[in-house]
Amino acid sequence: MADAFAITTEAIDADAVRAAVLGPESGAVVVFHGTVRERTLDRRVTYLEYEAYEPMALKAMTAIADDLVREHGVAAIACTHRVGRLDIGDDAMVVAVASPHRAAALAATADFIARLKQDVPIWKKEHFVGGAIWIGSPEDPQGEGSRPPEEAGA
Amino acid sequence: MADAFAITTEAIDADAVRAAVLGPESGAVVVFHGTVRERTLDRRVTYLEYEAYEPMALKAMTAIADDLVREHGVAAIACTHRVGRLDIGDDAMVVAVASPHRAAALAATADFIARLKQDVPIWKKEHFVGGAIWIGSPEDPQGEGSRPPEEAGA
Amino acid sequence: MEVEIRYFAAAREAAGIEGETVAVGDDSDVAALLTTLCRRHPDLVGPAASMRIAVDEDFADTDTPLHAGAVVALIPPVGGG
Amino acid sequence: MEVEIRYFAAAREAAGIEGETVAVGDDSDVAALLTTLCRRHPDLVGPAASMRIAVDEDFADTDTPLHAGAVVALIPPVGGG
Repeated sequence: MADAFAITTEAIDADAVRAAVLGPESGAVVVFHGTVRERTLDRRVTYLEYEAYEPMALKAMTAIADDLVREHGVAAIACTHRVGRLDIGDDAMVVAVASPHRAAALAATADFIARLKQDVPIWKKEHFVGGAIWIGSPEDPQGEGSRPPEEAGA
Repeated sequence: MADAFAITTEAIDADAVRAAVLGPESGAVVVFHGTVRERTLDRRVTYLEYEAYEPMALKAMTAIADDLVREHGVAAIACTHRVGRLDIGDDAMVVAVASPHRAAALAATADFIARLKQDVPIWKKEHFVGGAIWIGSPEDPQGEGSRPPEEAGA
Repeated sequence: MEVEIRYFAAAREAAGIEGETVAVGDDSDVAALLTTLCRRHPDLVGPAASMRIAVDEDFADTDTPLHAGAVVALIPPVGGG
Repeated sequence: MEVEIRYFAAAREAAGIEGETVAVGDDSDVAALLTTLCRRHPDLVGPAASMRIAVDEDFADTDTPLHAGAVVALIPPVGGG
């Protein structure tokens, strides 16, 4: 079985992320793909660069997942995040959550992503026509509270 | 591209369901797998039989998805449901939702499944040690309001 | 006039068949048809209480009128997913 | 004593390096280290205001004490997913 949490420079194998959470009691499995999209706000994205503080990112993802397994009663959570240069349509992140019941699986998925975006040391530099910006930085018009985190794209 | 909605007697190809919703504006894609689990309540499941009123089921899934695309502003919804005999670990249903933003994708996934379980003519007969029962029928101890629908397993 | 009946799941098991063609009066509605079907298949009487009816692939009410060639399905409580 | 510094994202670009070893006083805390780092890399002064600091892979406060060999990372606002 694959590791539950991983950082990779290769294309993410979503089936492997899902396989890491499967078990006989899990009737509901959510697989979330965060994919590079062509446009954010009014900017036309050309490509993204992701960077991670790998050991701390893996430690933080594990801690968040442990919390959420307790909080939501889900069976297992796994996540692989890609780093390096990503093009439109590439998956930046795949999260899988397995649970006996679907409501808990969906809630844990939402919470995992929200907490990852808050506290896991992974950075995204968006390259667009006319410039580049670190997402979430003070210079980023979509970051720093300019819209609520739960509305942010993946 | 695969049809957005399908009923099949074969193992579900989740990648094909996901492929049916992908688009350049969709940064968030949720793939939900409803999988046959070994145990429901205190019953040890041996296998399941699913049956569908296929043309009406496809029509109902399409209508629900159209509603939810409008309601949640998601980009696309697809679903394949399997019928016939299913064993533990088989996927009974795969739903995919693509959206610019993850909150809408997760909410539309939850709503699609809830409405499918309410209004799409697909039936599940659970065979367990000592008997068999149509899920949701008056004889089913987990159906008919004995627990809230949002807590039901997939 | 004649209408086409489709039985599913518990309704199929109670009727013992997957479907049939049934003759009904020209002004029949869904309620009248159900009475006819329960007379033909007495085992349907119990399950019928929890069933919904679809006419031509849409859910119908008991007072929905029928037409010649209508496809009427007996829909026990559903349980997909 | 010496501590290991790791710069990421906007911090890496401002410092112009990925990491370095820095000598600090034995009683130094995170705040004292940051003052030293901003003196070495003036371009860090602006971005530093929005950064968090991790010591040995856990988020730390400005008054967290350092130890010899501590790995201190400058964490600009994150944006994974």
